[in-house]
Amino acid sequence: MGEHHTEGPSDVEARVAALETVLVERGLITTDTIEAIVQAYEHDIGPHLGAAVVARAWTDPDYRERLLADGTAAIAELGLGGAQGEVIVTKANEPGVHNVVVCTLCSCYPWPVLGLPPTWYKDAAYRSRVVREPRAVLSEMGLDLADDVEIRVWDSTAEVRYLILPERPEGTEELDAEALAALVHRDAMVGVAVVAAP
Amino acid sequence: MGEHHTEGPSDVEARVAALETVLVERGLITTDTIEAIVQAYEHDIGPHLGAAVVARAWTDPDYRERLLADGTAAIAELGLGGAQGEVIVTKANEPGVHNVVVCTLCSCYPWPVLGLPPTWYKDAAYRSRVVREPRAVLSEMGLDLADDVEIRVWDSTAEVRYLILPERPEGTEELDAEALAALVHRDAMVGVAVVAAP
Amino acid sequence: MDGVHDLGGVEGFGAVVVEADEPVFHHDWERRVFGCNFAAIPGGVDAFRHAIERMGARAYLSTSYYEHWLVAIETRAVASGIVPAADLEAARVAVAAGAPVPRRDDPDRAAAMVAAVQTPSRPVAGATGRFGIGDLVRVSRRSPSGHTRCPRYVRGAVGVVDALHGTVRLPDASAGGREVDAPLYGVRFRARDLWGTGAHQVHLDLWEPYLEPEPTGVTSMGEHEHG
Amino acid sequence: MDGVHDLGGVEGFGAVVVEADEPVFHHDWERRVFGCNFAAIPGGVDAFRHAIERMGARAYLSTSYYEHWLVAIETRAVASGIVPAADLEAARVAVAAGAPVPRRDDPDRAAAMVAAVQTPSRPVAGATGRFGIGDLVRVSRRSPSGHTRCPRYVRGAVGVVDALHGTVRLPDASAGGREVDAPLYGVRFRARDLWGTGAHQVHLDLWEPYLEPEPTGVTSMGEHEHG
Repeated sequence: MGEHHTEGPSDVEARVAALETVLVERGLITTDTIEAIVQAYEHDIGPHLGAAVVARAWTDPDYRERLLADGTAAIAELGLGGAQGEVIVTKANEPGVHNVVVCTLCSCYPWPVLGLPPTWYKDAAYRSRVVREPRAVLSEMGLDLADDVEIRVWDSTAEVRYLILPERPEGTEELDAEALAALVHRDAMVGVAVVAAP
Repeated sequence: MGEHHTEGPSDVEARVAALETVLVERGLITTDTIEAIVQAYEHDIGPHLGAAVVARAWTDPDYRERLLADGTAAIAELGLGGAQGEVIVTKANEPGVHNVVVCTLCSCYPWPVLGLPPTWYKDAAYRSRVVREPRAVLSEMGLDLADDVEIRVWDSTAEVRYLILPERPEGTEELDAEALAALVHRDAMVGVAVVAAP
Repeated sequence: MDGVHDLGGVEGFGAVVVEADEPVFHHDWERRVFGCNFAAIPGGVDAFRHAIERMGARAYLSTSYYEHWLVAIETRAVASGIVPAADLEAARVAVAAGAPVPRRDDPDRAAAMVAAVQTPSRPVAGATGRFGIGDLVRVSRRSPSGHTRCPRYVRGAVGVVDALHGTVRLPDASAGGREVDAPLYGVRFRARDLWGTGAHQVHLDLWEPYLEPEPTGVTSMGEHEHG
Repeated sequence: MDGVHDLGGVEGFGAVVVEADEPVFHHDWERRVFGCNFAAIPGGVDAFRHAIERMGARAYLSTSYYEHWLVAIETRAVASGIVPAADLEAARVAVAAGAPVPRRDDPDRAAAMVAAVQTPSRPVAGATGRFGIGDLVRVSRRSPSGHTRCPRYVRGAVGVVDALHGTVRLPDASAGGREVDAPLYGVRFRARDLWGTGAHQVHLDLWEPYLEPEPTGVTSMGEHEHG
């Protein structure tokens, strides 16, 4: 280490620009494809899509049943699916059972319903710890589970992606699916949080 | 990372000087103890001591037997032993069997007979690889073992320290113990080399 | 390979740090790397991951997620032969000296890609394999030096099959360009069978070649209560 | 703890780099750190090692051997209460501003220390434990968050006892200041029982609490040929 500078952003920026240059020059991608894809994942594909799935399941018992039996197909009913969500399995939280998702080997995440993962999901601390001491990790992240709640950790080691169906909070009987969806946030669908009543 | 400097030697030097200051001020150590200890390990305690043990074993079959039965006691016969060598076990290379020593968890090494370990012994590459692919590691380090040689790797996970007794090379029948000791080098007593004929 | 990317259960990474109101990307170069990954480069996701795994332990832990992606795309582009390493380096030198990145557009192609990534697939699950729901399995200790999706922390551990995912491309093979299919199972482990302690369960999806049948009954970890 | 210091079998660290004619120390500060470790600080070698293990994964892999020692000595000096952290920091600031390191000598004490480190000990091996030479043992999967000398790469693996080292202080306890003795065994493993492949043997010294009895006979890895 010593006085040697670590590789800084400017080096990385040059490498990225060089990569884009050679890929575009060879016709392997176009500039507007790069920009349209970024636009899609930055603005269109995000946790509001998963929230719509959850709200539908909360308000439609038949849909909930289909979602838990074949997540991919039930999610496709809403027109959702695609890259990094070729197979989606949904696991329901229920009284006494809490589910939480991780990818210890890289950062697999159900893009079509949650968008791109947050940094903490990709970092070593979460990936290393949640399979070993999920209760401590969840508590640090603000979710204190009762001692008698069984925690099930889903490590995404294959191309199956996991979506957690949170419990519907009390006092939301009067809300419609749209209002319910507004309550559902990313962390609850990864399983590091629950959905609070409004 | 980015533009941030990694901690350089000057920071480390200041921390070391501060540590020495507080330890000396409190009488927990004296300056001449630091210097005498460094002097001892830099000049007096080194692989020439282990070489004397090996040469004795090569020239005295009874000693060899005692060395392999109770290394600590046999080595103490030569006045050797002490810190990081409270228990020393000697393993003999022989036709068809080659032994090699590592410490995967830190860098345990038989100081009283070999002195302080070289950097490669302490580095991650050797520590990680030699328990998994010893033949490849030894080959990279210049020791190509025949396919039918059984390799035994000794991982120093407790306070037992391992000294390898190399095979006496051919053509050394006329040499006395002192001349033999001059042939024996550190790497052969760790097991990453053999002793060549003069 | 048993690299440092295989993080399950490794201690010493501190607290989980959550950034409030985190943006999707933090730097514009991250956007460009992300987009470049949709280029028509041979080699699938397994080759992508294996390229990252081979970065080297210290490099992996000292660089960010999208720097890993950059390495993966560079590695695949060069390894596949479609971009000579010298061309990439020449472009880097040119860019560093101020050369602009060329712009080429094709609106139909861009729209098609955006549609493709949002098109649900309906994979046909193939035949399943030798294990059924409720079967006990022991994860092989096999530790391949190539790509694998069998993490170290379950090696040698006993679990119970609780999902049949059909027959799926085996990453160990496809990372190297070979096409081998194998049954994929969901396997449930008790934390105490992994770490000796803990009341939780850990579920992994594991391919049949990672698994060995385990006789039902008493093991060294105590009687199985999986069923 | 299962930190990155537990390197056995981890891939991604490249080639073994050998420095020709390497000196014992590369920098004078390394000499001083080495010498300072002979100060009268409470806490033995296990506390020393555990302090290094708790450095943090990235710090461990990005700093040198004697920087690890520096951390260990600082940590033990502060944790034992004999050097307040504030005093250490004040000394660092003073030294960085040019303050000289004080010199105090005591030739008798120096000579005694040099003699002590070269005085052979004759440890009395205590009673041995439940296992005998030739017994099959399976390493526990227990993965303590504190200090341990049971590496990850043998957890859950089956080996054969081939040395009885008597009863020895258990590092898992002594790193935290507790004194617990336990039988220590030499245990031989076949490489293929660790990694699924390889013709070599790996020997470790393991304390009885790390081990469970394993019935002789056929296991999932095939028939044992250890005996």
